[in-house]
Amino acid sequence: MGSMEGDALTPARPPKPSSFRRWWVNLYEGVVSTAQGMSITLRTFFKKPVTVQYPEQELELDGRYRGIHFLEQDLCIYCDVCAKACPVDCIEMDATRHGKELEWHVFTLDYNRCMLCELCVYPCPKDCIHQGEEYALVTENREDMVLDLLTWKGLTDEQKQKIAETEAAKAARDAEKEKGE
Amino acid sequence: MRTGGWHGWSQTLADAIKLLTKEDILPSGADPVLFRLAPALVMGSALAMFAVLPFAPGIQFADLDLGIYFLLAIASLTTIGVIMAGWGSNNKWSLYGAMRGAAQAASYEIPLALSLIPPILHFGTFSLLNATEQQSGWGGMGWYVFSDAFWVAIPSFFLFLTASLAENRRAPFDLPESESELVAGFHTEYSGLRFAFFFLEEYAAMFATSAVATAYWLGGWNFPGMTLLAEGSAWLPWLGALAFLLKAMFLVCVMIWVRWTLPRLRIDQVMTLGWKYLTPLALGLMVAAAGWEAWRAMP
Amino acid sequence: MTGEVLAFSLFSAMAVGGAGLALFHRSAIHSAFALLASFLGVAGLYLNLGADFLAVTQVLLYAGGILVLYLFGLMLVPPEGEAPRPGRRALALVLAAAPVAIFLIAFLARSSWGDPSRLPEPEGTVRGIGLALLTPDGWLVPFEYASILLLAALVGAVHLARRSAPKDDSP
Amino acid sequence: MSLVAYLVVAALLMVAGLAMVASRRSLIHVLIGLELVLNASALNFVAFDRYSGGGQEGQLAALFVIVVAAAEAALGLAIVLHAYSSKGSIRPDDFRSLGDS
Repeated sequence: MGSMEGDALTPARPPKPSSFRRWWVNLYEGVVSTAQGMSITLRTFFKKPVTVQYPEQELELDGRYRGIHFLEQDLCIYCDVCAKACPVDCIEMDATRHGKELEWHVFTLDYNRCMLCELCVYPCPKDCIHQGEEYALVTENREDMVLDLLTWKGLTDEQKQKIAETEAAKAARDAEKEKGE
Repeated sequence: MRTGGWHGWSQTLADAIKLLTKEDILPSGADPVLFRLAPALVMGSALAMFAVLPFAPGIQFADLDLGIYFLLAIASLTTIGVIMAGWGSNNKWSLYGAMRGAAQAASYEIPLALSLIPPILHFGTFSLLNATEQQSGWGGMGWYVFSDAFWVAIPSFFLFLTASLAENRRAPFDLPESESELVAGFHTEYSGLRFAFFFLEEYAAMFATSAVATAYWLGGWNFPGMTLLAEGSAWLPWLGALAFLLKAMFLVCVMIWVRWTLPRLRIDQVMTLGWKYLTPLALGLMVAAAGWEAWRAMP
Repeated sequence: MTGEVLAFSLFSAMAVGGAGLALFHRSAIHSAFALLASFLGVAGLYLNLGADFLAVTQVLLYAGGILVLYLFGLMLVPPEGEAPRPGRRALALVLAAAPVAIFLIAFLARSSWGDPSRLPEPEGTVRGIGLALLTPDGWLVPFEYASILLLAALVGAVHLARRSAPKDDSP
Repeated sequence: MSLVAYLVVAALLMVAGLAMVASRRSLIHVLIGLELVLNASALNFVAFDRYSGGGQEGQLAALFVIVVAAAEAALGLAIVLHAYSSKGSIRPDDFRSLGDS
């Protein structure tokens, strides 16, 4: 069964034996290779199965798994480098700058298109976008495949306070300038 | 029932219930008569094979004079069922599968029947019951493979197993339903219970051919230690049936084991193997067996 | 109504009905499948006549071999072309078949073949047929002739099939 | 059952086969019709064998009829396929000349 006449997969043996001898050689090789294969399967049959009952058990992932992204939003500077690096153009972001503080509106990743290539992760100057170990992305419609990576939207109280402080400082500076004039 | 209980025992049950309750689809382009008739023909002929199997002393539906000959004839009817299914589905993949099935079954029926000739010559009977009874010697170990003709018996046994794999459309000869090329071959269009019939037929035919191999080569219900039982013991039918089923199921397992191991052959390889290798081998074995039996019968 | 009569009616209905269906059905494949019923019916009639070996041979060779061959042939060639005209078929029936049928049935009705008062009990025929085929004072010579005929047919069929494959102009 | 009943069945089979040979428009069906005719004759042999009491000569003859039918099927189909590849048709009407054309 293993190697047969005219089999493209088996390389031609250099000294071509007569066809009658080849018949016996083929027969012998077929029987022997089948027996070898069967013995391998038999040995595997008595080994512990390597299958994992997935929903109940899960595989241990090594640290480099490229799963669903997560964003460290407080580090992000809205530089758009990740979106530009993305070959399938699946990252969309929008924010308003208030001085140094950012008012986040949108940071979505479209997993209909994303191929989990990690090209968005490398160029990030702040090292704030990562791929995690979550991989089960099961939804019933396509809209749910567009994931929002933001942990908060708009401005936090802290940011508002900082903005207020910078504005107050700015106002104070302006006032001093006016005084100086 | 997702993981099917202890070692998945209830998976088969769940599958059966699933197939029973699934929608029965008749494709709009299909031929209604042939499409409906094919599973019945296939299943009916697979079940008719069981009529002549000798399970244990006194447990056999019919002991025909023609036992194995009848079984071969009935087995060849499944080929017609396969062609009927392939044509009736009105689907090109089904038709390809059916054509392959027909070519393959017609080719392998010859080595299959020829490889049965050594045991038939040895026991001098078509009857499976008679052949089994003749193997009861040596305390239940007088099987054909252990007889003085073992050097014919063992090759013909493997030949029979190989040819029956092809005859039952099992891997590595499952070209009629090779899913990577033909979706599911001749039963692509079938669903629900009609599909289940094709599925069951395959396993029923596997069991039937394994049972034939058991009865002719592996001593049927005879098992070592049988002579310790009293004559006419009530235990004998039960233990005999157990021995028969164990041997036959072992051969079924071997067929499944082959499926784990060998990749599917190409159709030209299947034909080459059948015509250029198995048929001459079977003919040679037939001549060897005839010579041996004639030598033995000489005064 | 005894079992024998019942079996006879069933099997002869299968045989004749299958043959009729094969004759009249417009689809080529359907008429080939109808032939399966006819062959199985004839096998049943053989059983009824106590010829068990012959019945199984009929199933094995006709249903499992010859019919598969014909189905294969039907799949390799195109269908019959235009649907056969009913008039043509009726004409053929009247001209070719009806006289034969009328003659045969009239002949049979007038025949003087009486039935024997007691039929021999049917018994297994394998042994008798085997001995008859393989003893020199039996049918050994015709048996060997039959094998030569089959071999010749096989060689001829292979030759024809081989020559048709590549277009080969050599004589 | 009487002998004549079997003979009538055989006669009907034969007539069906003959009509098929005469009326179908494909060579394969002509061959199938011939099979029916052969079947009918084999049935006759077996019926006469049974009702003439003893012996199996009729059954043996029927066996030879089956052998002939198998040879006919193999050879006939090869001829039909060959004819199809050379003429592109399997209608009996298209084969009118015996020459090479």
